[in-house]
Amino acid sequence: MAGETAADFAPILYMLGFGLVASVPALILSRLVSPRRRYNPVKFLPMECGQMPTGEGRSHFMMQYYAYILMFVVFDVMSIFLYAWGTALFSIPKAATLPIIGFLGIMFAAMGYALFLAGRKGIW
Amino acid sequence: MSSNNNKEEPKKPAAAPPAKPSTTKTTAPAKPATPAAAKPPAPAAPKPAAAAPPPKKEPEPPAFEKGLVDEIKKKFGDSIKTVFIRPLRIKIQVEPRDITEVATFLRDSMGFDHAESVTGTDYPKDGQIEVTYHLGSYSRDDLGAQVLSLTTRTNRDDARLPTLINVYKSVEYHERETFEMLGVYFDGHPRNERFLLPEDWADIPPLRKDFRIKGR
Amino acid sequence: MATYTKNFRFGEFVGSLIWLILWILIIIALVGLPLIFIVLFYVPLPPVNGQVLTPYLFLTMTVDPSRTLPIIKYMIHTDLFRITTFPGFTYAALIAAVTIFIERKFLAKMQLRVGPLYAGKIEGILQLIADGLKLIAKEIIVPSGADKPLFWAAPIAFVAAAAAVVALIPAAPTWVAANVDVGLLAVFAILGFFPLIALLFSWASNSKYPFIGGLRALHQMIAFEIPFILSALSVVILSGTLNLTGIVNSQITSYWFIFFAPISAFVFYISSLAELERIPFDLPEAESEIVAGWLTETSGMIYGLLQLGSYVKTYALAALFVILFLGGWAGPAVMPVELIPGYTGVQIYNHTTADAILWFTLKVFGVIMLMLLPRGISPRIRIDILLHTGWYKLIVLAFINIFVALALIYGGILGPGGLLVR
Amino acid sequence: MTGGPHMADPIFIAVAVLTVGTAILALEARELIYGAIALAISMLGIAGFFLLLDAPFVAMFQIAVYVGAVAVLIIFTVMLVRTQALFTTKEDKKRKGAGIALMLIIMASLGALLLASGLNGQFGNFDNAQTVDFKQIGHLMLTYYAPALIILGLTLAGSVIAALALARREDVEQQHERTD
Amino acid sequence: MTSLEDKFEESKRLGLQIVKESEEDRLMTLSIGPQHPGSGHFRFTIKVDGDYIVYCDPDPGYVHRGEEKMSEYRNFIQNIPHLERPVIHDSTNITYAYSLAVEELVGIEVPRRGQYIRAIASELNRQVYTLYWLAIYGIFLGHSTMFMWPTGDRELFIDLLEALTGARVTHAFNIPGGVRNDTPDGFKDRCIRQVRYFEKRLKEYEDIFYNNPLFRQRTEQVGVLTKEDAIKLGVAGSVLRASGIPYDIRKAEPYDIYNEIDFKVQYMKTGDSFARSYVPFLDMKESCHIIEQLLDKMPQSGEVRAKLQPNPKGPPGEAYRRVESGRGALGYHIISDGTPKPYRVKISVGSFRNMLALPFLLVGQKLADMPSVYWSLNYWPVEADR
Amino acid sequence: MWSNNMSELIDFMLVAVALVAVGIYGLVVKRNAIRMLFSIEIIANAANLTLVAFSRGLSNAQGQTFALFSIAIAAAEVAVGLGLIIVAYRLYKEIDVAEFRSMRG
Amino acid sequence: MTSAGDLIKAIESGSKHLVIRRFTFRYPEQKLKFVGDGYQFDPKRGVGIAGYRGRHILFHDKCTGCQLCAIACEGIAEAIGMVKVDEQWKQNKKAIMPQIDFGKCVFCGLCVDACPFYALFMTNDYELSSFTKEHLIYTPAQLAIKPKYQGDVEIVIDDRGATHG
Repeated sequence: MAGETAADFAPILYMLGFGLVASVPALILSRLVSPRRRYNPVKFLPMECGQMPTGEGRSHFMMQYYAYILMFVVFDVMSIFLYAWGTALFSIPKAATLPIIGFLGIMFAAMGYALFLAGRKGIW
Repeated sequence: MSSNNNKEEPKKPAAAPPAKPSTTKTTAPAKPATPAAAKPPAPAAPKPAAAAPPPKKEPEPPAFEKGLVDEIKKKFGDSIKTVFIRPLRIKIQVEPRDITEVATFLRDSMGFDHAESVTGTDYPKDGQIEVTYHLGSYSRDDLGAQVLSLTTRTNRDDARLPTLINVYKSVEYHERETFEMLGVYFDGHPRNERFLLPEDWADIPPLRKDFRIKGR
Repeated sequence: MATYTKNFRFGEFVGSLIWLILWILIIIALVGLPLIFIVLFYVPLPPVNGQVLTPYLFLTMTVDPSRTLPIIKYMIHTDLFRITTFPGFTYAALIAAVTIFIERKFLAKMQLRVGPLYAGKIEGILQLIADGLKLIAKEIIVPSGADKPLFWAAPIAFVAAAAAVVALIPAAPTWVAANVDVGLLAVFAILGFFPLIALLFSWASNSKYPFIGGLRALHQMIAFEIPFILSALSVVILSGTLNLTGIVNSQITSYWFIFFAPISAFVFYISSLAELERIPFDLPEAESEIVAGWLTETSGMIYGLLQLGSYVKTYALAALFVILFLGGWAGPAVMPVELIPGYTGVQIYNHTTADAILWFTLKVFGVIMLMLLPRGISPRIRIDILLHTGWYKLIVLAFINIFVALALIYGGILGPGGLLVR
Repeated sequence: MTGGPHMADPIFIAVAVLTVGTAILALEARELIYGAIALAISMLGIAGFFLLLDAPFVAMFQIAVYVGAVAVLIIFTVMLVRTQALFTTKEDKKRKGAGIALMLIIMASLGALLLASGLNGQFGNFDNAQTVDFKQIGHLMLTYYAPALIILGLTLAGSVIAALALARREDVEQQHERTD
Repeated sequence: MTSLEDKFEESKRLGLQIVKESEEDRLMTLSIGPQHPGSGHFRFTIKVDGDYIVYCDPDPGYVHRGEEKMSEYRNFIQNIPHLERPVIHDSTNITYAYSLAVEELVGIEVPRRGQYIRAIASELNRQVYTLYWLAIYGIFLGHSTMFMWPTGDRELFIDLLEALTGARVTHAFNIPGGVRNDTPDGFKDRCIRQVRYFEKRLKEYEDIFYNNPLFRQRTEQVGVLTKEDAIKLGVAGSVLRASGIPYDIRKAEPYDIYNEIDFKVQYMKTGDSFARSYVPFLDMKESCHIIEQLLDKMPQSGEVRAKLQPNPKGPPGEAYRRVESGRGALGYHIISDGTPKPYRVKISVGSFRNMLALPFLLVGQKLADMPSVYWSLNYWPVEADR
Repeated sequence: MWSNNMSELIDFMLVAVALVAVGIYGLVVKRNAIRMLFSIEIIANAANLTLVAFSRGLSNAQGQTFALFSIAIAAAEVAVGLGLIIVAYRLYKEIDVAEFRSMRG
Repeated sequence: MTSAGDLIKAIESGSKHLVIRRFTFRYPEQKLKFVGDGYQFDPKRGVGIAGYRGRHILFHDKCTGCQLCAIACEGIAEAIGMVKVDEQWKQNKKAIMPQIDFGKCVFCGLCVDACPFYALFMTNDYELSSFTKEHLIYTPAQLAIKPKYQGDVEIVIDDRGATHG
């Protein structure tokens, strides 16, 4: 029977929907109740500490820590892979721990080198 | 480019008439604050008659300060005018063209290593602006209490002085302030710009005497 | 409002009230009643106690007390109740509200202040309602040049995602909205939305300070997500399941996992602080550097929703801590067996569930207090120190405890047939 | 519980429309950032398919990795690239038409191929197939596919180092580095 | 050599990579202030390259009110209430130097008891100022408890000053010739009791704030101002003493009765943000000792104020007197032309001098270090603008 | 097409085919490097969908295991791909692949 | 591991304060106790008498209308103006008395210092807020009223910390 698991997950979707149901009326109500004074265009300028905004608000190169985001993609995958191992731990033979040790070893080496690279200042 | 010309000009009036208010300062300190040179307060004998050599008017200049002035005088001779020598306070006046040299000497040989403040005073009667650098010392312990006022005068209408920013890094903002408050242009200062006043300030420099506060 | 008082006339006021009531009645008659009838005709109603629940029966049941209990009992066991009320949204929002109040008073006490005092007469207990009303009544300012769809959608998505995490939290045996086999993984999957929402919202604001704040939020959540996942891994190893109810049950048959995985608990605690952007990890909202971080351009109810979402998230993570490390609802029985002594009719009161709810709530509040504590005693830390902590220290600590857990399993102390399993 | 056999069909259609629609939107959205969001939603749709296929572990993995990590990385990179670079649409109409034609041809031919194949008969109907416990994944991964796991580890390690090596700034590498 | 180039060179000395190419891509201009929770009435523009500040330009003047010009229109006594406005949290000290200078010009001697009361008020006010400064430093670093505690304990000293002077912040207490009034009854006991209690509280500050490892991580080795640079920039007060120069006007040029008081000049050698934030704390500790000594040594009775006519004037002349305020040396340069109104008043304040260190220290730091460096400079924007 | 009320393997396959076609369309038409990356991701996801669908049909976990591997590798590929795009953007200030080609010389 | 110890110390210091009495002073219910009745000045000795500098009090039987207070205030706040009063006092032939605009007053008390006749003192009253600026201008008649200020809260210091009553 397909879709049994999906039915288990349905309450999450409902809850998400209920989150919408709880929050959207709050916004609508606020929109109805609150005053709307739009005659002062300065009010709608982006925050720039009382100055006229200069430059773009959006383009910014926070390059110094970009390495960590790159690393995250890979090591997130690694850590969730470990869950597959963790849940199956009771059902696999003890010798099967060796591959995961090998996997972890490789990942540790990669992580160590990557962290070394990411920690070096001035190249990011 | 024309800074050379402009520098030459103000020195003449600065040299010619000794300014009245500054040379007549003969008030002895009523209450000496120094622990070391605790002098009995001499009765104040203000003599407003302008005279050329002011040091003589001082009751008796304290020895240490006198020594400092002598050291400067030995190097620069008569281009230095001593305005007064008091306990812990010395005021000397130099020509604008000499000021960089004197300041460099004061910094390198005397140990006055920073400027506490730069201030200017407008003397419309003399047509001059007096700019004073209060120099102090952190590195010499015996100079810790001393404040040497290095003074120079410039023409009021075309106020230009050489900057001391290359000698004293600490005068950067003070000179900027003096520029906008008194209109003294410091040749060689990187930013003779608005500093404290509003961005749309379009009046004469406010600390000049002909600037009046509204309603007063 | 001052202008109203000048020419205020009582007759006009009453008249306007009557007009208002009239309009409401007209709207109900024209829209509400047909809607209700359509629902009643087309939606099949379930049988309760052998009878099909018709609207008529529903009305009689509300009048007859002996018929009230079955219908309440039926309503309690629907999905709708779970989602809206008990382990779901209302419970979480209630705990969030109490958390806000406790936070204010607790912090005030620590700082020798009194905290909210006047709203609600008793120690400012209605301050939150006052704040909520104020936020609703405030104008929402959308900065010019903002990306309007994203700007409006992000707070809603924030609340919805926080609520979706709550759906996975079991608050008592069988009391969970979504009993999923991969519950823990689902929690992490949903938590992964938050950095994205923060980033998109900050981008949508079209302002510099929010953008820096959003980038910081992203970096911070990302740096702590891996320790977060890894610290829960040792619990998974110890219990052998990803189902949150199963994790609690395996702690009931054994001991609380905080005794076996204290380092993991510590890492989890620190990481959840970082995920929640609470002090000392509130860099995305560091007000002395970047005004208010990614919340700079928020105003009115948008800010209110983001706060609601973050406090619901606080509840969710505290509950997760309780479930993973503190044995969930496990605790000695303290509630009376019967609510009304001698009553033997249809009971909606179940004392084991009541016990579970009590202990769970108490533990959650304990953990929440622990999460509030650093706000009083520590300054904000810097982003490079934060990244360094997350990547270089906590990951190592989490791995240490994974190996400890592994040793416990392979040493035969825990796991199926282990020494410490009752 | 809701769900169950009656629900599967409309839900399937909904998820299919969502997935394919957002996939198209991801490519056609005017702003790249909306494209990235659409891609993330498309990935969520795929995760929904996984749930419909009774693979919750893979579904959650998909959400955690694609939405939690890949979408974040993509959106972050999109934000790094300056706005004017994003608005260059240099595709000509002819090329686009050809692309759409190619898409339709592939769709039609492969679809026909699929329909003509005997997939329906053999195990097309999921009724008689057992659902798989996700714990078997870990079991398989560590026993039979252990070499693959190791190779995967090597791939991941290589990719992270390659990505870091690519993304760093070469222009300042020659100069001295900060040491602190 | 322009100022910007100069800063770039300095930043190179600090070891920062200044982007040469594709600058417009990487740099973002942020304006800190005037409506910024982390600036005060002050604005500085910074440019950040990612997380690093590569350029900083202070732009003060938002609270400039021309105190120096205003002083030329009022007589020596009338100047007192408005001259304390630039820094009302330290209003005794800022009028102290003014009073000293006017006394020198007019030629009056302050009675001994008056000198002691002046010094007591000045030390109490220093505590008030430093506690306020510390509170803001706490909230700048996100430590809300450290905001609440000092603001609460500041109340101890405000109450004392209120009993002594009659106003809670704007005391207008020092006056040329002494102080306005004598101490009230029981002031000494109350003062000693509250100062003793405060000394106990200082230990709590150390526990929760100064010894907190998170605080240390944020401030140690951040914004290091070496001894040479400190001298070169001519900074004052706690910033100077944190860089290893034990220079305190109270010791270097003792005014009034400070040469009779036994105290040490507190200084540290590291010159980082931590030292700059710790030196005022040490000063507070030392100040407690000074207050106790002053109360002990104070003459039991006597005049507190020299008689002088309502419009005091002296002979033409000039005076430059300094005191050690909460922010360092505070000097008044007054030129008198013989009339009851000063011809020219120049206020040389520590904040204005310390502002020069701001771009010097900020360039090369991380954005998150901005508040910790900025506020550790003991900068009070209103005072710098005057 | 659907004989009963259930979705079948073939339906999932059809969706996968549609996704692959969309991906190929993107690869052919789009010149923006990031959009091409999107296309690759869409195709990879179609492959994953097929794997899991067959796994469901055959009642074994191998398909799911491979889907996991595939997702992991796709993530790694995205990391490398975006690294490449960043490099290219830095060099050429452009993320249009045609521009890369023309500026190679 | 000194840093861990320091952190624990910080936590302990913070949580210790959960049982310490709170310091906050609840203003409308509690009011501070001030020294004396207000700032006064003794022109014979030329020195003030310590007290709180709140709203002024004017003794009509002593005021001579000499305007010294107004002159003193001229350069400071310009808050004092002399107005005609209806009353007849023999020491005040011109029948003018000060009127104080508390919207401008800075409460420096130099007008009290200037008064040579013990006519103008200050009181403990500081609750002067009003809805309009006009209400802040106190006529001589209003200034003559002695305020009823009752403050009784002082800082109490004991083993459990300091508190405002």
